[in-house]
Amino acid sequence: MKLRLWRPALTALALISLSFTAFAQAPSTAPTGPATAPAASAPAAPAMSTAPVESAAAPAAAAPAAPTIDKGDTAWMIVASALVMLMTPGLAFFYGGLARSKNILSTLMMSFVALGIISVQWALWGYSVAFGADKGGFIGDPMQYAFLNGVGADPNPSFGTTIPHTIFMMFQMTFAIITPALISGAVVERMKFSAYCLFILLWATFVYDPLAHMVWGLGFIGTKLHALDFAGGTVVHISSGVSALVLAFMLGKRKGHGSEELRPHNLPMVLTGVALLWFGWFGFNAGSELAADGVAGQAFINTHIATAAAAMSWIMIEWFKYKKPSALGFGSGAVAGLVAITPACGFVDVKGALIIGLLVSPICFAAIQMKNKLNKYDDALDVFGIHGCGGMFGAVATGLFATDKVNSAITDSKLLGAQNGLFYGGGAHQVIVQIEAVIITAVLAIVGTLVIGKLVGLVTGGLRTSTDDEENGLDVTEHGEVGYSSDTSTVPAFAGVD
Amino acid sequence: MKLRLWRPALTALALISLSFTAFAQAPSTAPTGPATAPAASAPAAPAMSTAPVESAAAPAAAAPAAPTIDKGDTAWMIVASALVMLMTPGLAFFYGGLARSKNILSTLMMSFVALGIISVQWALWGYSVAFGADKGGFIGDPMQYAFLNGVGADPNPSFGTTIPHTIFMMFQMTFAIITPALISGAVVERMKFSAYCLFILLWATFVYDPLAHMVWGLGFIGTKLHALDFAGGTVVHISSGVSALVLAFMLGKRKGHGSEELRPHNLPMVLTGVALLWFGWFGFNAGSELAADGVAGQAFINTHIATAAAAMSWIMIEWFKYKKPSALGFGSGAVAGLVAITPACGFVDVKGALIIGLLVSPICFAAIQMKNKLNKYDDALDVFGIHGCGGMFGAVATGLFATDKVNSAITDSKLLGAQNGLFYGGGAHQVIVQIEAVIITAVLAIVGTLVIGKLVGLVTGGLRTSTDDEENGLDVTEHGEVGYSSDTSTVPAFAGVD
Amino acid sequence: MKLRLWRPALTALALISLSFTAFAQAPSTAPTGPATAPAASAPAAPAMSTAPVESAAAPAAAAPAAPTIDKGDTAWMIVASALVMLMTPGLAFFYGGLARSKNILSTLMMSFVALGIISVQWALWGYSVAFGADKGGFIGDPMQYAFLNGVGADPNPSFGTTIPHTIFMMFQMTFAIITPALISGAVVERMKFSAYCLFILLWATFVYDPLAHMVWGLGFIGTKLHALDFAGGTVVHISSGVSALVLAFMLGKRKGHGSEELRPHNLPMVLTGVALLWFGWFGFNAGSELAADGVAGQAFINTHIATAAAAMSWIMIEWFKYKKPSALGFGSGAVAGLVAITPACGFVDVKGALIIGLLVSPICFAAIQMKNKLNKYDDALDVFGIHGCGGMFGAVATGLFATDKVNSAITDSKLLGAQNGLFYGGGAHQVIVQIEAVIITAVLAIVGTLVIGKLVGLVTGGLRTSTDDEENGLDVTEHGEVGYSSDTSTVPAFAGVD
Amino acid sequence: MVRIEAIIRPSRLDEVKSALDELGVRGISVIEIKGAGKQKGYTQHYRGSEYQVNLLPKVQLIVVVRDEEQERVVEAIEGAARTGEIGDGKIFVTSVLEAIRIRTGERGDTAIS
Amino acid sequence: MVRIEAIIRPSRLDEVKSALDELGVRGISVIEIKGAGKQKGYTQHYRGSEYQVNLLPKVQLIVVVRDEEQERVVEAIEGAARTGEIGDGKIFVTSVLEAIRIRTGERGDTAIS
Amino acid sequence: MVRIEAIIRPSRLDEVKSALDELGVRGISVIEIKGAGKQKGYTQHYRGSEYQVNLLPKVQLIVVVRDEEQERVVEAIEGAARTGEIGDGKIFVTSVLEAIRIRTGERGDTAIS
Ligand SMILES: Nc1ncnc2c1ncn2[C@@H]1O[C@H](COP(=O)(O)OP(=O)(O)O)[C@@H](O)[C@H]1O
Ligand SMILES: Nc1ncnc2c1ncn2[C@@H]1O[C@H](COP(=O)(O)OP(=O)(O)O)[C@@H](O)[C@H]1O
Ligand SMILES: Nc1ncnc2c1ncn2[C@@H]1O[C@H](COP(=O)(O)OP(=O)(O)O)[C@@H](O)[C@H]1O
Repeated sequence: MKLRLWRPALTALALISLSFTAFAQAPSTAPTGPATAPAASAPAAPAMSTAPVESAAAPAAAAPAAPTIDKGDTAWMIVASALVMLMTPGLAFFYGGLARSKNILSTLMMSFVALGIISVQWALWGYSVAFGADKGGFIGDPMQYAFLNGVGADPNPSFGTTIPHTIFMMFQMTFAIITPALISGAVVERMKFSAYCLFILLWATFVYDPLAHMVWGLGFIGTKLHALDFAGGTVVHISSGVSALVLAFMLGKRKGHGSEELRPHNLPMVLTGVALLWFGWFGFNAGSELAADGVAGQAFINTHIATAAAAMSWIMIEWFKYKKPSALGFGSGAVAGLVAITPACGFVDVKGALIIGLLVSPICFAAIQMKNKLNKYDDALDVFGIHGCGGMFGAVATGLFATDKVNSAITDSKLLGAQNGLFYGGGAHQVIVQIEAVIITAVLAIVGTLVIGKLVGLVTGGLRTSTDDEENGLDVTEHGEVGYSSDTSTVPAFAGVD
Repeated sequence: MKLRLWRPALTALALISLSFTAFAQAPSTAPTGPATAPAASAPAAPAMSTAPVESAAAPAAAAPAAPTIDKGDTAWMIVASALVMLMTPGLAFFYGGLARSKNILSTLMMSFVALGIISVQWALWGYSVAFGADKGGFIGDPMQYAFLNGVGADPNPSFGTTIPHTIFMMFQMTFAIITPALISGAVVERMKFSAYCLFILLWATFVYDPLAHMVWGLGFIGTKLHALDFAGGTVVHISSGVSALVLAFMLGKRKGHGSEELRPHNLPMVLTGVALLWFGWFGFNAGSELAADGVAGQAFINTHIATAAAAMSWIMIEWFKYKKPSALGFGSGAVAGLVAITPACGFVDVKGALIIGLLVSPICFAAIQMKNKLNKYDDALDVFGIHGCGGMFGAVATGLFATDKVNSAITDSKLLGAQNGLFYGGGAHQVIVQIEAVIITAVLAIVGTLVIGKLVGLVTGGLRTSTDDEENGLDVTEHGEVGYSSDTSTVPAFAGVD
Repeated sequence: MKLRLWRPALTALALISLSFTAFAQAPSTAPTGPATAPAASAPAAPAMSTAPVESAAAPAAAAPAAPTIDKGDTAWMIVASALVMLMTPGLAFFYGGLARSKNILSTLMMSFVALGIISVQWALWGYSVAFGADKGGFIGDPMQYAFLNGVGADPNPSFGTTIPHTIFMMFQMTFAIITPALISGAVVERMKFSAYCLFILLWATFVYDPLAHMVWGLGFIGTKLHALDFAGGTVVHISSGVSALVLAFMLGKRKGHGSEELRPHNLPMVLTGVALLWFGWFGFNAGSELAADGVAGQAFINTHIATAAAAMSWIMIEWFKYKKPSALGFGSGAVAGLVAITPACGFVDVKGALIIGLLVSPICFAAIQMKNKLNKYDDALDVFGIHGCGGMFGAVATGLFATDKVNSAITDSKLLGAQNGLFYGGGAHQVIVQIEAVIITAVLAIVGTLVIGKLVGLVTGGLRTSTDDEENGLDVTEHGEVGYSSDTSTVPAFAGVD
Repeated sequence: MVRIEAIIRPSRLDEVKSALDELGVRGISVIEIKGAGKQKGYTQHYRGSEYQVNLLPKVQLIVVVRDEEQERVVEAIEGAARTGEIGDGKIFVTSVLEAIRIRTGERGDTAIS
Repeated sequence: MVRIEAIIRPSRLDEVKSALDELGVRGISVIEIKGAGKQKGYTQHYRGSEYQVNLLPKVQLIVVVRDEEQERVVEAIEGAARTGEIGDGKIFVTSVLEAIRIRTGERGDTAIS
Repeated sequence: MVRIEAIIRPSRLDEVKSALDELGVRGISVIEIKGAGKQKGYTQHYRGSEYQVNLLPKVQLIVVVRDEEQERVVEAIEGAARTGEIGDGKIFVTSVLEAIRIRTGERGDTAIS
């Protein structure tokens, strides 16, 4: 084990240096085009269905791929993409209700603006960086699909080979959108909107897109390390959760943290967010199969059952600790469960899902208690506590419960080439691989966030608003609006609604 | 008719006694497995598509069923399940907006917690009790699918034979979740959360699951009585509506009922709930076809048209009576329409749907007026008035308007083996069958709720919170939170927002 | 060009006169049935898929159409219809949040009631007027599908030939519902509810239904003029936007307009609406392909990308002008983008979509600035500013960016028989055609609204409520409710929440 | 004239209003407030952080009446608002120099009749 | 010093504020309240149960000024708040023993200047 | 008895409450208000139309105490509420003719002890 631990450390360092150099070179190198990819790529394709095999069977499948489009898969994936898109507003309300009313709009905007910024970034270059032809295992060719050239009705030969390329691109876009938005929960109520916008643009480009490539886009984490991440435990939740923690440190605590009581201003809004997240997450997890098949069905029920179990286990903790099971606790547990099952949903059976759900809540609850004890940083809405810790647990748990009984692709060397989980006869191997993937992701997120955060601070003259603005609330100072207004024109509504 | 009436009465009594004994024996008896079921089962399968015929044609279809999976049906049923899941949060907001703000969270939680409790219960044993191999027509083998063993990618040979078993199980789960949540509307603002949680767990196990089995799971109501219930008029709405009434009696009225005015605190939230319910109900009703076919299309439009008609007819009543058509009236009418069309949606034509929609509102409106007149019980949010009465009307109306022109399965002896409705040349037979089904359901709900209610009361030391807690609001006393908070830390927001 | 301009003018006048006479005759003339239509109709079918060709190949496709049902398309179109249905509640919240709290319910009801009124109207005669056999190019045979007779499981031979007719009818219904609801934004806070209800009933019958027929239902705008409107730029947005402007003039300004400040009472509710609209619009635009294919995929991504670009471009304008990018600005831009891309989404490539999105916001922003400058009318929630102007821009832009590289049907004479856009080698022709379509639509909307508005005013004794009612708020005076209530029974909650 | 400021339980407002009606006192102003006193508050938890809240919802009534009416009005409020439990609230009386009815410009007692 | 408490229509607040501005009176406090009086209320219905609501939204203005300013301020408010319709509201004047500006600790008239 | 009406920053309420606690003053009433004064407001934009808002959120505290307590209470509030920035607020003191504890009917000083 000791020896083992060198590997992740080294890989991590290698990764950082390389990924940037690789990126630097990228534009200069001529795009090799996807045609060369399929065979190699198939294994890493998030689509665990038999599709990749077909495409592997016919490497030059690009052109003749069109006829292979399956309308059932297409119907499902359009809807799945729409569902994931809805998660970002869902997140906005989840976070917004937790903020104070004088910051409600700024909190909502931090999620909504990601729908604006990242959608455009993804169309211009983001998708290429993530899913363009592999460049040294770290990024995709940033030119290949620039402006979505060549992304049309014919399927991508490597991913989602039964649906139009446009839809695969869109599905992946919705992931790219919500991930930076997740970070906002740690920085609300004090970060400059301008700094935030610039930050997520750079973070998406230099952290998310490369990471998505490494894990799903035929990069080394998927194809060499053979780490398992069905729907984004590392790419989405660990990366955002860890980055959120770093950014919270860089920003410092909110004014009044400790002295004033910073309570959620609108818990029904929080539950609205939970409802939309839960609903949309079905597209996130079951959609990651990229087909309407049995694995999608398994991912679907695992997602729901783990979420339910986690919600119950969180309120049970509260019940024993305070005799008061809370609505916020239920919602927090549900989100923790959704996070934890994300990397595992298409690889584990129902028992695995139940256990993952039941265990993630105590872990996240403890992490948040720890935060309160330490009182060293102000992760305002517990992004690290829930997404970071929940995501890490989920990634590792995938190494414990994964079983090819549920998804034969896991151990198929032509496909994922991974091992069964520790509790399913695969030995410790996959657990260690998962831990390595977690470390690599964390290191990339830490370094990336530090560098980008510093940079942005220089550009925008600090990441943080003035304390005066903080006292008056960012809605009025950053956005020139108030969330809730009275009919008495000049009197914004009363506290709790303004 | 007189003679006729003996039957339902007797059946009802028989049912109660047997269902419990049957359950008692269940574990001891060896599971016969579903393989024996298909032929017999096909008729009762909620899937009216031609699928069951196939499976009947190939009784041992269990194993080779996989290849028969239809991706179009699968895509639709994943989405339909997600839509029905969303109905429970929708119900939470529908009820939450009607409560007072000091009970907003406790009201929301009564619905949300069902997502937690029932999902787990369903995975552990609920699904088996409802859809396991038939035991004497009353329950399914509780062991067969315990922990969802054997629920995988291959279709269930008897139900939804063109989609993965996992998805059929999930679709049915969402029904099992919302049904007990419906009951909460009658008991909000005064029932102990602990008592409520225990109650729905037991109620789901001993009332809902057996009932679902009897009607849809090859039990006697479907296969022997040949009652028609396309999407859950009896199983979902009558059972919950009647149980709600009983529980309201057991709990007694809210403090201040009669003296204080108990008005909805947030009608826009009520309409949010109505919107989500309406939207999700498309999955509930059209999804009950278990396939993306013509009958699903008919169920889809009938659902929408009946709902629209009912909403209009409710505000028309208000318009004539008070000169003020209200938003609450529109929402109440819409829900009443959704309830009434539920058992009929896949069996009637558009004219039938229109009439059902137009008539259900006056009936429910009258029922609520009656409640106010009698003033004997406090069905706080009119669960009995709308779901109970609307459901009964819908079930009977199905016996009036059902026609095999719309769904040939109705009169196909190998499938549903029922009759056309009274107005469609089928004579009075089906109406009487429907009435019997209603009575059986009502009796089961009454007895079940009384027994379980008493039991729970003993365990939790009474079903009801202290009057002090009631005055302070259950949010703070049961859950330790307030729904809406002011930015002035120690001052929870003002009434109307707190 | 000068000469050209006579055409639209004449056509417009012709249209008005004829459409009414045509309608007058309709009932007397014997329905010719759809069987005669296919060949001619195919071109205008909103379904740009190859479906119409098939039906053209087999003119008598009506009967044997059933077997051609595609379950993937059917699954997608059920969901798409449900998504569009959800847009109307979404619109309700978008508008409701912008209103003052004393009018929140009346504003919500103006959208919700359209779900009631138009659904019934559509079932009784609306669908026939729009999609019945063509009568002189202006309306469909109002009797053909009255009470939806003949609308069953078999596909409509001319439209959506791979899905049940019921579902095509339902999909179109959801468009017919939201269009009149859009108008309400201009008249909120002062129009009588009774007058509004009557207005939209007549407007749907005499303006929307004929227009839908002319553009999509084999009428002259689609089949003779060959104007391009993929998902409703003219039919939905221009018609409602222009009618809103006219009605705003007829009603006059709100009391306090100019003196009091009329601010949005609940911006988070506005963003809830934006989220639901954005989500539902995927069904609106991608669903207009009537199939789950490549064109649907293109429409899907164009819709999302244009919306994101428009949202960003709107807040950029605010950023430069006020240094304060606002949440309302983001939402307004998003809706403007959705509007503008609607007619173009299935015809343009991603670059076209990006440009359309980026340009529509400045145009709508300027239009609203203009309104404030002129201060001649009170288009309360900027229906004309956003839907009218955005729709016109989108319709014209379709003539600039349309390309058969994306959708071969455009230039296929057997299908749409139109030209490529100005920037895609098609010359100015299509732009002019688009302008003509815009003018025809505008003229029809203006004349129709004037006539119907006057008529309704006579029936309901004026379109407007008393100034007293206006001061007290329409919730209490028209609907007998308040939106937000305090727990202190007789004290409705404080402003901002009441 | 005197300004009678009564802080009562929200749930008693209806009774108090009707009691005043019987006295023929129509004009009142009502404000929703929060109050702390002997009545104990409650604890709230949000993700494990605990808040003690001892400010509870109360309703403040303002009634300006002629001096001679003071006693009757105070007693009416007392009677209607009392439950006997801690938290019933307080009544404070202050003297008013002048009252004006905006609509008419009337001053003094006639302004509030 | 005197404490001028004006209960006005919400819709008149803007006018009243500008009227006070012209007098050079900048410091004011505003509370949203509900009021009952001669003005008639309205009826609400929820699923058939009827509620009579006669408490209507009003705005309460508090302005503390030097004694000599009382008249001018009262008149300014009166003028700006009057519509002539029932429901315009009332102005109540009470005397203030002491005023303190928290920021500086200044007392008396200087505290409110 | 005197009625002490303090208008403070919302963010200082906690400090003020604990300061009063230390003095043994438990009974207080709190109202959320909006205030205008020297403190400058902000501008809002809605689709291009601009609104100047100079009414800012404040909290009004009402504490009725025995005359002799006035000074100590005022000082406690002053100390706890002061930030030194414009907008700290004001304290106004008026005299109370009578106080009644509704629960017991006690009058005068005992009513507020
Ligand atoms: N000295 C005071 N000044 C202002 N308000 C007070 C005072 N004492 C009590 N109150 C108000 O009266 C309410 C009830 O007082 P409390 O002491 O809790 O019960 P009781 O009046 O029955 O003794 C408090 O919540 C507070 O709003
Ligand atoms: N005696 C009173 N004490 C306190 N507030 C009063 C009194 N009389 C009236 N008000 C307030 O003044 C408002 C307007 O009074 P009302 O009698 O309706 O109209 P008007 O002042 O034009 O006669 C009431 O809503 C109430 O808030
Ligand atoms: N003359 C006054 N009458 C009533 N309230 C006042 C008066 N002057 C100030 N206030 C209140 O005190 C608050 C703070 O006053 P301001 O002048 O802004 O700062 P400061 O008190 O530090 O000079 C105001 O927002 C207002 O609520």
